[in-house]
Amino acid sequence: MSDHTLLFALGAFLFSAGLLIVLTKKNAIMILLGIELMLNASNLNLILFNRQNPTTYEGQFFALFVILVAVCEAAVGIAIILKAYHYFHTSVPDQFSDLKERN
Amino acid sequence: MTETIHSAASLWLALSVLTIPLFSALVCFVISEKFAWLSPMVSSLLLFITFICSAFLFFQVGDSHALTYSWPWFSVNENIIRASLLLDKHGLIMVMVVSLVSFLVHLYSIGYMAEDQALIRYFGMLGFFTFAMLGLVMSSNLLILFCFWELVGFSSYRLIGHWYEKQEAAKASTKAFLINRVGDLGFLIGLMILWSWLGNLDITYLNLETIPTFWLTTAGVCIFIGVIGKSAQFPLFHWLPDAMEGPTPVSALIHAATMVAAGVFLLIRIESLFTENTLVIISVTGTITAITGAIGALFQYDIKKILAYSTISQLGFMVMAIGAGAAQGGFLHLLHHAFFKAGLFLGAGAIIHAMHQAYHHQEGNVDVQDIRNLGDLRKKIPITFITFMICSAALAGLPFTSGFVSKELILTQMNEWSGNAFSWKWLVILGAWVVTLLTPVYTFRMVWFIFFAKSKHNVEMVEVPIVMRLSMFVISMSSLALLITFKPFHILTIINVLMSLYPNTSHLITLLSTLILLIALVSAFFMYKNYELKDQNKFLTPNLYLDWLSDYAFKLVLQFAILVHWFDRKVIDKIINGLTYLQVGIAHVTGWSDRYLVDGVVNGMAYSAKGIGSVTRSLANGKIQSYLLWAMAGLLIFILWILY
Amino acid sequence: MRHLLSYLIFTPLLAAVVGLLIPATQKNTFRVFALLISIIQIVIMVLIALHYEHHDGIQLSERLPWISMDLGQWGTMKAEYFVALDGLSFPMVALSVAIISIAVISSWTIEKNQKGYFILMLILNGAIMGSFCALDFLLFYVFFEFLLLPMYFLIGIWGGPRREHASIKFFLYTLLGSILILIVIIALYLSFQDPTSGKVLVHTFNMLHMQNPENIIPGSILSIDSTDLLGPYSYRLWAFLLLFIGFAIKLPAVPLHTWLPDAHVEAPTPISVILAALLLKFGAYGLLRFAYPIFPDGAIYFSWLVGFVGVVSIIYGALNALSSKDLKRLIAYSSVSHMGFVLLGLASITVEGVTGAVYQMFSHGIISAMLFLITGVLYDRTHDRLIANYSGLASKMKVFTGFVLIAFFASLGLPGLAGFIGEVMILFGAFLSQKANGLLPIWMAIVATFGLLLGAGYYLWTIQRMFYGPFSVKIPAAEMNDLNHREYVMLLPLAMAALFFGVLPQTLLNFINPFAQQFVEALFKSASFINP
Amino acid sequence: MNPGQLTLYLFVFTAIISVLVMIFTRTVFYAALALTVCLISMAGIYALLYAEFLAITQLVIYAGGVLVLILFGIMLTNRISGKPLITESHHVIKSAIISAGMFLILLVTYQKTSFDQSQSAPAPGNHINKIGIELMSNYVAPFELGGILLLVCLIGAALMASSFKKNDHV
Repeated sequence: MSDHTLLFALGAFLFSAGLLIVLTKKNAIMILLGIELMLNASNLNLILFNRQNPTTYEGQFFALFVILVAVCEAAVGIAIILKAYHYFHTSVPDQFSDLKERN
Repeated sequence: MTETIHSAASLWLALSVLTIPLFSALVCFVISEKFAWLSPMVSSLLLFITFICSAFLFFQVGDSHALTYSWPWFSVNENIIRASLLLDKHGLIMVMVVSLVSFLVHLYSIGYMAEDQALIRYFGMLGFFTFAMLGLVMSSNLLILFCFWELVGFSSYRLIGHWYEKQEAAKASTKAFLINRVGDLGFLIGLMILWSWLGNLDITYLNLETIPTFWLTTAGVCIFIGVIGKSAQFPLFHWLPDAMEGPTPVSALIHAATMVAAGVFLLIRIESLFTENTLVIISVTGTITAITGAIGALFQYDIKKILAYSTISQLGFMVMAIGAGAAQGGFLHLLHHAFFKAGLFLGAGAIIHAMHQAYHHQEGNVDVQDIRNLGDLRKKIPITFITFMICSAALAGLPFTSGFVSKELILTQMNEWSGNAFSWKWLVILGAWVVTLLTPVYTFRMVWFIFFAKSKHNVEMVEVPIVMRLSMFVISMSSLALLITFKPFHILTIINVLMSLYPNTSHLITLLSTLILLIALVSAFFMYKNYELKDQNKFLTPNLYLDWLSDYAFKLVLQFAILVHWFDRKVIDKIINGLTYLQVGIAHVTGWSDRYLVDGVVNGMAYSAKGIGSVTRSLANGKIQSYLLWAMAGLLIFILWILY
Repeated sequence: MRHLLSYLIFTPLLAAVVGLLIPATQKNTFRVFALLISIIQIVIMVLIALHYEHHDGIQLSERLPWISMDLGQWGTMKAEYFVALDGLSFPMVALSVAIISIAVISSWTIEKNQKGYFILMLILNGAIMGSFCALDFLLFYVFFEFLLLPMYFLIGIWGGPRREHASIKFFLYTLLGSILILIVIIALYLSFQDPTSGKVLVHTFNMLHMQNPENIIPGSILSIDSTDLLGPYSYRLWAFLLLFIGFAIKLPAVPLHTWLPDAHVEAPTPISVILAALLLKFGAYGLLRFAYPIFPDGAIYFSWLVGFVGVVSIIYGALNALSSKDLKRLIAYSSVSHMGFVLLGLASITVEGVTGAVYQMFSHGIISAMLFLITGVLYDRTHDRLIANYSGLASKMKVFTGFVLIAFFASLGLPGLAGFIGEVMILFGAFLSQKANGLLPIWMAIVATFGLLLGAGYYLWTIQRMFYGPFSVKIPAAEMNDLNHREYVMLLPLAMAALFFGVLPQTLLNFINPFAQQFVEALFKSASFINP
Repeated sequence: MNPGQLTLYLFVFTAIISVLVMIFTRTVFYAALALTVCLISMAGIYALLYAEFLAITQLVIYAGGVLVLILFGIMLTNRISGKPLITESHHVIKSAIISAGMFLILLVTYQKTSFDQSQSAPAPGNHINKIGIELMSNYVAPFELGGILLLVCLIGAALMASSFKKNDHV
């Protein structure tokens, strides 16, 4: 198994793990963490793809912008979670809608 | 020049014959409730005019060649369907019979229905029926004929259900229409075959050489299925006894004289269409019907039911005659039967009416149609008795009545048809003889128990109103062979034409049939002289089996329908919902991001919860992550599908 | 006079904008306003009828550039505002004008939020006219989607107790159909060019160009000589299938019909009327206008399937109607059955079948409108639609029973009423098909005739149960009065029309015949161009 | 096995372990810390793959900025109870199946894709330098757009998080 294959496998593993976290964890912050993990897995892939054509930096740039967007997403996500927490006194999204019914 | 005037005049006459009954129906429907009492008079008068017109038309056209008139009705694929009138000998005689019987029934109904609440509807539908029946008889395009064919069925449906508040009447009317519809489907399929091969449905222009024999036979059989339905042939006759729930004059007009005879008339009209094989089917069906009907009539107790079975038997006899090459005899019998059977029904109606009047003041509920409750009426209502006797004699085929003449003719022609060598045809002939034997027996039984046997109930009775007596008288007179066969009246065209239908009958057959008649009457006399009528023997009612069969079929269809409905609600709906599930899932993913990112939590929650509604909540239990889960599952499947 | 069609389409849309300006407190103004617009439309329709000539081409056409976008190396995208009438759309537009007027009269009793209701009705009105007139596929699609939205709200807000369920279901189903159609529209867009544009590649949505297979761009996804297969079929056949499924949902054909009974049962009466009389026609209209002419090869290849779906719909719908306990559901299923006839006639691709299909679309519009108005009359009195709760209505409501008889018998195909002509021609066409072009087997026509028998069965049984027998209504405090004047005014014109088009079919066939002949001829011509 | 490879394996191992911790821990705080570890080891992997600029960005922005932000978030949502924030799991089995399916699909796809292995050795040199030039020339438009996006996010997040008092109607 070459290093490349190993790293691809790592990317796949990270992505699946992120997906698992997003799907299973009830807390919104955990979901956010899972999303970050998935984004990172894709970054790893992008960099690996870039190695196929090392004279340009397309993959790296792509990864860079992914990081950029991820940062924005994290910031806004946390803001929303805080807001929601303030409103519902919980950070578990399933309970948001349940509370809504009562209003 | 004279020819043109001649045909123009007959065109106008034909059109007025056709439209006056329709006009009568319109008048009845338009007239206000306040003047409802006018409608019987007006429509009877209009029908009388119709009869006069048809008589004029008959004399105008007379024995000359057939006239046709046509107008384009609609066109499709460059084939024009033409609404066309065909005025030929058979048709014109039929027109006369229909308008005469219809007029007499109208007249009779003035008395019979005097106390009815829905006179307008009754006379309106009678007028409409007459229009449809005349249209059926005169039209020469099979599609138009089919239209009128269905329309007479419709008016029959309405008239059977005239007293729709009685459940039996309501059921009987539905049954009659549905069973007729079964036959009509056959007719329609026959028309489809003809259309696909010929592109034309006009009887006078059918070019039968272009159509293969197989399809011609199939088309003939299919159209004959229509006749089976309408003319109450085996196995679709069980609607007719039930149809007796309608008012008696209606039974006389529709279910004895005209509508049920329309099938027989159609067979004569499209005789050229029938191949050898079709004729076999026709004659065998006719024989079975004739015998079954006669047996059925032997064991009934309701006057109208006896007459209904007798009608079935007689119609079967005619159909058998046509199938067995005795088309002329069949047609003649059709005409005679129209009169004597209508006369019998009117007589039965008069008995019922008179009994009703008599029991009106008495306690208790007696079924006045049951022959066990009748008896000894000959002195109480003598005029009814006489007319009823004449018509019964014609039905039984006594000499010097019209029934005798046509029966002889049929038997003679069938004898020629069967040939000398033994074949299946002999069975048909045997059937014909059995029917000629059975008919006098059940006729005698009916007459005996109504007019001669000892009555259980002793009531004062009065003769029915004059209008009823008048129409009964006229109609029974026309059943006397003297009027038809009396030579001195030869000068009249009508007799000329009718005479042309009578070829010489064989003396041997006349002798034989008279002998059989005598045997039948004598044996019936001794059989019924001291006979006590007991409870009805249900097993000898052919209706029972067919009713059972058709009820069973209906229940089967209904159960199947319920099953299908269940399937529809539980399976198809669910599957289709499942198919849209993916769509819903995707919608929820967007809804999820919508809730989190776009709308903001506070306002977004309220909106999307409202918008998505209760159903979707139950569909996907409200958990965002489960939507996501299913969406991912869908995505995985999609990827797998795309990749491999 | 040249812009009659535009007047017809945009009068109600403009009126909707004007209606927004009227304050919502002016309650009864809106219905008078909507009725006024309908009357104006009737006048325009009469003018159109006077200008219409009976031939097989399009007429009263208006063409304006709408979208024209230069996409560089991908050519130019061009969509037009192209409206016109031909023998297919004329009857449909006339029917729409009449039915919408009657629906407005039927809406007279609406109390809840009149402003919203009538403005949505006006939008619906304009969108229906637009989609029947449009000859540009994109324009049709836009109008058609535009039409679903007011429908969704009209069911969802003014409907019965389970209205949300019904409206969501309606919307999702028809949306699914629309997506399938949209996919094909994109593929068509990529594959057709405007022949008038010379050397420049101009992608077009124009129906007249799309009907001609010579305008297919060689090598494109739907090109004739493409041998690419996706699964068992080529892309062209798939495109036809997608269109067929998309329009079959709207038709609706079994097994994609389940939205219809729910939507009908919950919708208010006027909306049921529009839904049954007009919206269902878009399924058949779409097949006749788009699917068949653009993909004649698919039409011929899948004719067996289309015919089979038609026959199954006929029998299946009728059986479901037979076992329905709810009157409105019964009528909804009978619509499935009757639209199955349209499908069968279409599948036969004979002149008889196509003529019959168009005629059936028209007559079903009249008859189903009448049937739903009839259930509305009962529902107004008792708020109950269960058949078992009524008995002997004939003795209390005489005039009403008369109309019921006309509607029921017209629907079960009694000659002399409008339903008969269409069904008979469809059956003739379906039967003829095997001999004429070998597409449909004979048994289909024969099985379809049983639909007529079942139709008679469920209608007569309903009459027997509801109208015959001794009078009793199992709903307390229900006054069973006979028709009032408003109901009379709604039902009478429809009954007259049912009678008129049953007795004098040629008045309508003058429009349909040239279309049907040209349709079948052109279809086989371009089919032979595609598969020489 | 040269030292470079050994380091790589070490980073990979750390990443996997930390992700497993993320999956199995119930405390959100630990999960966040594990993610930090994971991201740092990823940064190491980036560096070994000759993407030094990205590695640094990863360290600074992710491990530094984002994780701190998230930790703040955890603490803020936790301030009332004071107990550690515990998260529950649901749909475990279904999700595990789907994730495993995704993993397998990705693996199989990699396996089937033929990568060109010949050019995998990049030219030595100052990559950061070149990236800077590229960023200011070819990629300037996305770069600027990214800046605007960040600004918008910053303002939006600040607004959203700071308006507690005004909307306080619970």
